[in-house]
Amino acid sequence: PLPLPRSFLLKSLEQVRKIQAGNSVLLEQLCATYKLCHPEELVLLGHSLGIPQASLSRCSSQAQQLTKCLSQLHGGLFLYQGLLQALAGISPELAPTLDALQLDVANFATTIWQQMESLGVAPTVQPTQGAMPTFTSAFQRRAGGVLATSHLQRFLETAHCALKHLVQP
Amino acid sequence: ESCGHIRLSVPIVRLGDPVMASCTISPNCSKLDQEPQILWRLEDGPNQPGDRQQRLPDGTQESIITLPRVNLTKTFVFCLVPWGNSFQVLDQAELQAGYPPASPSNLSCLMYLTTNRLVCQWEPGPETHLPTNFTLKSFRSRADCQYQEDSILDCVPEDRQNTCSIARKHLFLYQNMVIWVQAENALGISESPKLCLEPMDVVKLEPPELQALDGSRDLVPRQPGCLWLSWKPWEPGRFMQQECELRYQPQLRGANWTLVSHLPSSEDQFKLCGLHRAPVYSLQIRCIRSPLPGLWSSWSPALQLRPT
Amino acid sequence: ESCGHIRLSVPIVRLGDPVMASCTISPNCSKLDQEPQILWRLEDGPNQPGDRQQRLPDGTQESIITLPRVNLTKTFVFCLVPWGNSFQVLDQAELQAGYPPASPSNLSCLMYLTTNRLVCQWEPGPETHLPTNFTLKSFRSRADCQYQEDSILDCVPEDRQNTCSIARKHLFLYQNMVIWVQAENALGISESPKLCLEPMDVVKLEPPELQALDGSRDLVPRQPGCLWLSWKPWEPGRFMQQECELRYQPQLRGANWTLVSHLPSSEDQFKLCGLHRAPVYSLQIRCIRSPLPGLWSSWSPALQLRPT
Repeated sequence: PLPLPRSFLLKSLEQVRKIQAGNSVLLEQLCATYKLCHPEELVLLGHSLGIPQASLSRCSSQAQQLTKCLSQLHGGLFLYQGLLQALAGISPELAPTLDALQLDVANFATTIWQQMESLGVAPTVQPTQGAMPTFTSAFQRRAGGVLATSHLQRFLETAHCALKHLVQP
Repeated sequence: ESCGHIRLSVPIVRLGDPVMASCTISPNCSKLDQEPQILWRLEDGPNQPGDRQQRLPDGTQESIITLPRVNLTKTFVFCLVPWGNSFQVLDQAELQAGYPPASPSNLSCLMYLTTNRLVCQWEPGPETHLPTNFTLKSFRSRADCQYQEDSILDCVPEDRQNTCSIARKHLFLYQNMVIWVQAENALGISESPKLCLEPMDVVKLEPPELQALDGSRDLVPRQPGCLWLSWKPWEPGRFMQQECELRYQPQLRGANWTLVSHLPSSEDQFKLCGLHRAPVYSLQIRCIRSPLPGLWSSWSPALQLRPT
Repeated sequence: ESCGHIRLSVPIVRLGDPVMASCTISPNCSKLDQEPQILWRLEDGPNQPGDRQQRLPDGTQESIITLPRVNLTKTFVFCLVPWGNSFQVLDQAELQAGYPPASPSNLSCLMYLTTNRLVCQWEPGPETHLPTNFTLKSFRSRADCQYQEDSILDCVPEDRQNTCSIARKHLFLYQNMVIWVQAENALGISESPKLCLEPMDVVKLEPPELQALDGSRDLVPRQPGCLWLSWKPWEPGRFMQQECELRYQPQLRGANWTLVSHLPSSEDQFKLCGLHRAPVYSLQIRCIRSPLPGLWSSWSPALQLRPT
């Protein structure tokens, strides 16, 4: 398989942990500030708002095709970066956490993209952001925030396993 | 299309007052079964049904609930429907409660000659639990504040400060102005009583510096039981004619102050006699703008002296 | 119409360099007699004639003076003419002198996880006596800083500070960047050597908090000459894989530190044995990002413990 440099894998693992830390702080703040503590109660709203979820099917350890896994990882990060941007203006208290998280996700997406470029497996054209959900009320933006961050948490757990697997095959 | 929508009879209510909320579910909310039971939740309390639920002519389901007494300053109100063996939140509204602002009180202002600013402070009154904006308002006036001339720029205090300072360029130092504080929040507006003042009449005057004349250099005749003093007015206030008073007291338990009034604001050689020789005396001076109206300065730091 | 006008060959000059000045008096300067003797004065020095004075074709009188060595950082140059039994100043020019900036040195940067800012500091070099602007410049780069990608916003330090901090939104934490300081004044520009760094490789890491395990709650077997410790990584840096080292020393004159290396960054129960029972021991811990590159944290505050 493709030779992934150890420093890339270690940096990626560190970035996953950094984003997970920021993400759980945001989840805690959404719960504490708005009493929105149960993402499972917002599934219906999520469908009507069209909150997307990113898949990492190609990164599960059995069927690991590295190039497709990297591409899915980048695509997912790129999606969540856009989603977190759409949540901007959620509230002044949460803005610092949200901004830092969005920058960390963007930086991690760049790390992956640059590695794909170094391996010569990066698509020639950078992906463009798809349509993002629009929020017509403060509640929808907060609920969207809870859903996006809980989806991102699951996405990161899968990514962490995949990268862990790559570091110690 | 969002399925549920909460409407509050009023988003901000007086603490203890009732409030009514309605949650409507549009008929074209595809994922729900036809007439779902609409439930309510306050903060992280239990899910409870509304007072009554009805089907509106257009097929909309509406549940109404009345909260008899709102006793939290901030309450999240959720509208939910059963969903499998759990619930789905359709909408959330934020109910705020507090009090209209009481009239701000004890408004007082001082003019600072060093910063050239008129600084006013006040007491905001009891906590309203709501975002309340305080504004120091003023206008220039003539003939002891009966008529309003041009108003002066509103002074908005820094965050949560109960003080505001008006810059020199907005002030007419020797003309009356009417000044008051306005407090406003979602439940009402209130005003402090109005002050009528001339900035130069409320100057924060600093006392002169009291100095002992050096008796040794026989500049001054040595007389038993006497002290020689000098003082000069505080530099920034020098242009103001002032009158001063001196107080002195032997450092003995239970001793009283003796007061010497109507002294000039500048004195090169002032003889104070009739003092007992033994004890050390504490002396202080303070001044007031005079004959024009003004405020007493604080007492100067005490000078400790032993009479000759 | 202004009678006299001074021109300097250069308004800002290197200390010790010469400068030439000319003062011209226009013919239609009515109040003066025809060919007045033009005089010069530096600061509050004597009035002195120029090196030479001549009448230009258009009737203008011009006096030229050369100052061989400017040795004041600021010199006022006056052009005067005799006037009755005194003199009249016709024009004044300000001559500044100093040095071009030396290259700023000792540039170093630290990434602060709490404020999410990259803070750099440098030494400005000797005093230039002239207004000198320092700017922290940087651009993103790949493959150990060989190529320049998009440049990052210039960071302009607060007044006269030799430090500047770049906000998180301008940083790519896991990508190389080239960073240097530029100094500029009227006499020249200079640059510090360039640094090539990745912000996350220069994180200012704080040490863990070292705690003694409470031996009494027989949570840990009591063994003579042993100590039980626990530590947790500094919260903001928890996501970084770290390696730590512990040092301990009996509080005896001349005692040396003993070092225990390659410890994990989190430890619930760490047994340290082989200690003498009598004295109190000082223990400290520090960590470094590992295996990825990083900087050692400072040593934690010392823990004083007496072995069981």
